[in-house]
Amino acid sequence: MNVRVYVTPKKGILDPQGAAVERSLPNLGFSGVSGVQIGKIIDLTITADDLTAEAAHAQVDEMCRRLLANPIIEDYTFTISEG
Amino acid sequence: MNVRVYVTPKKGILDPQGAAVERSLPNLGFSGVSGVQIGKIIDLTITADDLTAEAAHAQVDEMCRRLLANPIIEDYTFTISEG
Amino acid sequence: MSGEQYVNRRADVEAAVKLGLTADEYAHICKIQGGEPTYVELAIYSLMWSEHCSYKHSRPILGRFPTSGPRILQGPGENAGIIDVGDGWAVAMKVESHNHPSAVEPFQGAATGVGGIVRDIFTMGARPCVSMDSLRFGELTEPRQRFLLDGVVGGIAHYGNCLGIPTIGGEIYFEPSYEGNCLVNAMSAGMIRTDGIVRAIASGVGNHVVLIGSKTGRDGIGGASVLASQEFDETLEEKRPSVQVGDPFTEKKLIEACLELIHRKLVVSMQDLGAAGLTSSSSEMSSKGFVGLDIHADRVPLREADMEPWEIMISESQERMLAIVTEQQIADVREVCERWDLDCTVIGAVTDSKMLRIWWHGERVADIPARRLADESPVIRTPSVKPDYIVDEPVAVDDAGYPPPNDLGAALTQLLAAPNIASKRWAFEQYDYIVQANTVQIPGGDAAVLRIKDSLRGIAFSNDCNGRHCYLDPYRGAKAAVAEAARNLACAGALPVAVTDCLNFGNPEKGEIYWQFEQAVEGIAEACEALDTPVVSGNVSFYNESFGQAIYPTPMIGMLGIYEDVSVHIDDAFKDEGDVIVLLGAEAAWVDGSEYQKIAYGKVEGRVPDVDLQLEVELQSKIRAAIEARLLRSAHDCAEGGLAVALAECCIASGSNGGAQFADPEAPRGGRSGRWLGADVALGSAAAVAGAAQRPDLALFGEAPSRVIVTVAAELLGPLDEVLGGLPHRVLGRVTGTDLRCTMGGKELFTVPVGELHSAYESLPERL
Amino acid sequence: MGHAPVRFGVVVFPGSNCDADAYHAVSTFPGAGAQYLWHKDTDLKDVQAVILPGGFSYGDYLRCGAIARFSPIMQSVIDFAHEGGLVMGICNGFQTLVEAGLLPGALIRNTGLKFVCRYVNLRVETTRTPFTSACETGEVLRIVVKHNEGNYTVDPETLARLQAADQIVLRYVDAAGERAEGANPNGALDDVAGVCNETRNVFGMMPHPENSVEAGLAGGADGRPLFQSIIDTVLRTAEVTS
Ligand SMILES: Nc1ncnc2c1ncn2[C@@H]1O[C@H](COP(=O)(O)OP(=O)(O)O)[C@@H](O)[C@H]1O
Ligand SMILES: [Mg+2]
Repeated sequence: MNVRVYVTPKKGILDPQGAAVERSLPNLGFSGVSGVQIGKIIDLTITADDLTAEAAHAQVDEMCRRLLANPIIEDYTFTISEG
Repeated sequence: MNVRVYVTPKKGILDPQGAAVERSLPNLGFSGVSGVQIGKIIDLTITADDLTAEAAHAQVDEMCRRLLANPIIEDYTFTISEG
Repeated sequence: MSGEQYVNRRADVEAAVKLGLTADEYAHICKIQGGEPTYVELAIYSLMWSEHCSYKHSRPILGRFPTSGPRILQGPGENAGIIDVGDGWAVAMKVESHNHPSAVEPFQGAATGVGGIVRDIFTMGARPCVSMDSLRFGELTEPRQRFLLDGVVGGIAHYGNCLGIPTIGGEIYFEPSYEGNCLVNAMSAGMIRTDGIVRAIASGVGNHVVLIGSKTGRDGIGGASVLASQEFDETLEEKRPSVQVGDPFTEKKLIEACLELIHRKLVVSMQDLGAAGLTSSSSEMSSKGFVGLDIHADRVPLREADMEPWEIMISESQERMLAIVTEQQIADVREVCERWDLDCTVIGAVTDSKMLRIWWHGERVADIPARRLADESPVIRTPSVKPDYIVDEPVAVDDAGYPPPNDLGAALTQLLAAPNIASKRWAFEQYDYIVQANTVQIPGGDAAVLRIKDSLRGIAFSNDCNGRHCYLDPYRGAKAAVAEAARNLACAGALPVAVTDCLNFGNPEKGEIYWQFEQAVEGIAEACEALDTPVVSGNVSFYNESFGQAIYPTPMIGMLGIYEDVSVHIDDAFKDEGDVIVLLGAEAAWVDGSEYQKIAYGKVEGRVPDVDLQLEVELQSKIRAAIEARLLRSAHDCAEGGLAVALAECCIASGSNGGAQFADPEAPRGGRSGRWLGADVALGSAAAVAGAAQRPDLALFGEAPSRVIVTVAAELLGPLDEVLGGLPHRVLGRVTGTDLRCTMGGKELFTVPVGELHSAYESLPERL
Repeated sequence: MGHAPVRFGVVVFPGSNCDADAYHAVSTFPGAGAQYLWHKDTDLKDVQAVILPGGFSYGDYLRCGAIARFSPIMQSVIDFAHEGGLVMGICNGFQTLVEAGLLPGALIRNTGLKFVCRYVNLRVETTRTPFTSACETGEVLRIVVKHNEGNYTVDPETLARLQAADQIVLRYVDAAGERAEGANPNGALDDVAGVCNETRNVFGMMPHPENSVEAGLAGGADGRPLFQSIIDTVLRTAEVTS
C-alpha cells in the first residue's frame, strides 16, 4: 500500500516559513501571491499481506499522531492507495 | 487561484530525514514500512484578474523551477484550482 | 465592529474568578475602577495580577537580596541587570524560565524561551553575546523525558544558532521530581557601553507609541495566567491551542534594527513584549514614566483578522517590540524598520493622563490607572511550614544501609556514566558556541569564557544548582549553588561579580513550598553578601507541580565573572606529565544528597553539609591569585561524584585541545599533550578525613563544598604553597601515564585506563 | 607593506550572522580590509574579493540560500564571478553559491539530522586555487563546523568531473590526515568539505575559517592560510596587471 501523508501548520499557529517566503516573493518578481503556507509530505509504502483497509487506516493515523506530525501545532491528512 | 505545490526528493538522492523516520518506525511498533520519503507542500493563492489557465500554469511552473524546488535534488508537481 | 459592546459589557465577579482572580482581588479592582470593570479591563487586570506578572507571592521575600554595589549600574526592576566590567563596557544579563510552555511543546517552548530572554537584553541597548540553558527533566529511562530533552535542546539550538548568539554553557539534570514539570531556564547576556543604556520608561506627552516586528495572532492567549500560574492537571490538553511558535529570523532582524534605533538615539525608550504582551509592556512603561498611554488596539497589525480587542491586548505573539518615538524621529524609525523588512506601526500616544486607555475603532474600551495596575497588585504571604521530610542530621553510614562496593573502579565508571554527571557533549554540540569570535573556553568545563574585543578584558559565566541538595535543605542547597557558581568562575581565573537567578518552585499557596522558597532566598542572600555578588535580575517560576507532586526546589544561579586580563584563564584539563596534583580545601565528604547515594544506593536522604562562606571566600581568592600569577596549569571544582569524578574529568579533558574534544573521540591525537593523561593519586588516611569519608568509597565519591583540584608544574609548587598560605591544601599525586590510579593508606583502590573513563563519560548518546 | 590594503566585501543578507566575524577575521590581516555589501544594493564598491558569510539568510526557510540567491547583490556577485572575481562562500554562503549555480551540487540535511558544532580536521587537497595557495597539499587544518545542512551531494558524473579537475579543495579527515569513519560530520559525499568551480575563482566550504584566525581563542588560528591565500592572490594579480 502506498501512503501519502500531508502535514500542514494548524490554523492560527504562526508559520514563519510561509510568511518569510511570501514576503520575499515580490523581490523575486512574483507579485499577487498571498497565503503562503509550507507543510510536509511524507510518502511511504506498507507491505503487509493481510492488512484490512480499516486496519491500515488506523495504523497510518497512529503513525501520524505519534511520529509524522506534531499534533500540537500541525494538522495532517493522508491517502492510502493500493500499489 | 489556489495553488498547491508538491516538492519531493529526487530519486537516487539521499533523504536523511526519510531514512531516519524509516529507522525509527519499528521502535514505535510499526513494521513493514519502507520507502519513506519526506518532501514539502507549499500552498499559496494567486490573485490576478485576467490570468488565463495556461498563463497561471506557466507562472507557477517558473516559480517552482526557480525558487520553490531545487532541480538538482528535488522534483515538483502542482495543482491549481479556482478558489 | 464598534467598541460599544466592549464598553457596555461589564464583568462580574464570576468572570473574574474564571480568569483566576479571587473575589477580594475583584473587589479591589472595582475600587480602583470606581465600579465594575469592562471585560477588556478585567482581562488586563487578570494578567497583570497573575503570579507570573505580579510576583505576588515572591515580591516581599525577594527584597532580602543584596542588589547594589559599585559595579552595578542597574539592579532588578528593569528588563535586565547591568554590571560595569571595565574599559567602558558593561554586561546586561537575565535569566527566564519557560518551563510550562516547554512541557506542552518542548521544541517551540524552549525556542521561544530563548527568544524572550534575548529580547530582554537588546531592549536595553545591549548586543546579546551569550546564551546559557539550565535544564531539568525526569529520568532518561522514560521515553517521554527523552522526547522532551530532544525537543528542548533542539529548540534552544534552533533559535540561538539562527540569531548568531553563542550558547556557551548550561546544565542538564535528571531527577524523578521533574517528570511532570521539566525546567527550561534560559539565560542571556549582552555587551553594552556604559553610556548607552536605555530603560523602559515612557515619557514625552504626545510622543508616538510604536509597535515593531511580527504581526499579532492568538499566540499564547491566556498563556501568562493560564499556563504559568496554575498547576498542570488533566486539562493540559485543552490548553494547547495557545502554543507559540518562534521565528528566530524575524528576531535576528529585530535585534539589528532595534540596536540601530537605540544607538542612533532614534527612540525615547523601548520595551519588549513578553508575558501578557501589549498589556504588560504598555502598563509598565507608562507606570514607570508617570505618564498615560493611549493604545488603539484596532491599529495593531493582525495575523488573524477577527481578533477582539482583549485578545489583541493580551496576545503573546513573539518577536515584537514597543518603542516610544518623537514626531521628529518617526520617519527615521520607519526607514530603519523598512530596511530590515519589519512592520512598524504607530498604535498610540503618550498622554498626561497617567491612565492606560485602550481604544477600539474610536471607543474607549478600557481606562485603567497605569501605576495602580502595574504596582498595586496584591501581595500574598503564605504562612510557611517546615516540611516533615527535612532532617537535621547527616546520614549515619553503616554497612547495612550502605554496603561498601567491592569494585571501586566499576563504581567510578558507573558514576561517570550517570546522566547527571556524563558529558553533555550531545547537547552542546548542537549549539553554535563560537559565533561572534569571542569564545575563549567552550562548553564542557567549569565556566564559559569570552574575551572583550579591543580590550585585554574578558568575562566568564557559570550556571549552578543542585536541586537534590536544595530539596534536602533549601537554605544550604541554595547557598551552595551560589558558592559553586562562584567557585566555577574562580577555577577559570575570573572574579565573580554578579548574579541572576531563576527560582523554580512548586505551588506557593502551600506552606511547605513557601518555606522552601523563603529558605532558599535566605541562602542565596547570605552567600551573595559573603561573595560580594549582588543579584541584578532574575525570575520566579511557581506552580511547578503535577498531580500535587512538586519539583525539587531549584533556585538556579547564573553568575558573571570578569577578568582584567583574560589571557590568564585556565581550564580543567591536565596538561603535562609530572605536574603535581593538589587538593585545595578540606579532605572531607558526605554521602548525603550525593550522586553516589542516588546511583549506588537508590537513596536521597540526610542533610547536606553547610558551606563555610569564610573558607569559600578565601579559597576562591587564593585560586584566583595563583591563576593570576600564572602558577596553575589546571583547576577543577569537585562537585557531583566527588573527588574521584573530578580527577577523572581532568584526565578525560586532557585529550582535548582548547577545551574541545577531537572530532573522533576514540582517537585523541595532536592537541596539547598528544594523548590522554592519567594520574596517580593517594587519598589521605581514614583518620585525616571528616564526614562519612572514613570509608574509601565515600572519600572518593562523597561530596562536599569548597574543594578544588589544581595542577602545578613541580618547580612551582613552592611559590604556590606561598600563595595558598593557611588555606587547607594537600598534594594528592601527579599527572602521569594513561591510567587513573588511586590509593589510600598505601593500598590500591583502583586503576582504570582513561580511555575507559572516557567511554563511560561520553555514553549519554547511546541512551537517548 | 607598500601595498594598498586588499579590499574584501562581506555580503549582508537578512539573517546572516557570521558577517561580522568574517569582517573581523579580514581585519586581523594587516594587508587587508573589509566592507559590508548590503543585499538590497547592487554596487560591489570596487572590492577585490567577495565573501558570502555564514548564518541563516532568510531564516534558512524553504531551502538554505534559496531566497538569498535572488537578492539584488547576488546578480552583481554572479557577474563579478563570471568576470573572474574571487568569491568565497562560507557555510550559508556555500549554500547560496550552489543555489545560485556558481558551484556544482547541493547541500542537504546532515545525516545525523541535527545541527552540529564541532571541530573537524580538513585536509587541503589542492593548493591550485586562490583560496589555498598559501597552504601545503595534504596539510591538516583544524576548524569548527556549525551547520544543519552541510551534507554535500552531487550526481556521479559531476563528482567524477570534480575529482578529475582537482576541484575538491578540502576534505574531512581524522587528526592524522586520513579519511576515516567518524571524521565526516555530516555525511557529505566523498568527504567533501569545500569545492571550487571549474575556473577556480569561486570557492565554497562548510567549516568556518573566520572563527579560526586568533590563537588565543577557542577556534585557534588554522583558518588564516585561507585568507592569506586570497590576499596573496589579489596582490599577485595586481602586480601582474600594473
Ligand atoms: N528571583 C529574582 N531575583 C532578582 N530579580 C528578580 C527575580 N525575579 C524577578 N526579578 C526582577 O523582577 C523584574 C520583573 O521580572 P520579569 O517579569 O521576569 O521581567 P520581564 O517582564 O522583563 O520578563 C525584572 O527586573 C527581574 O529581573
Ligand atoms: Mg522584558
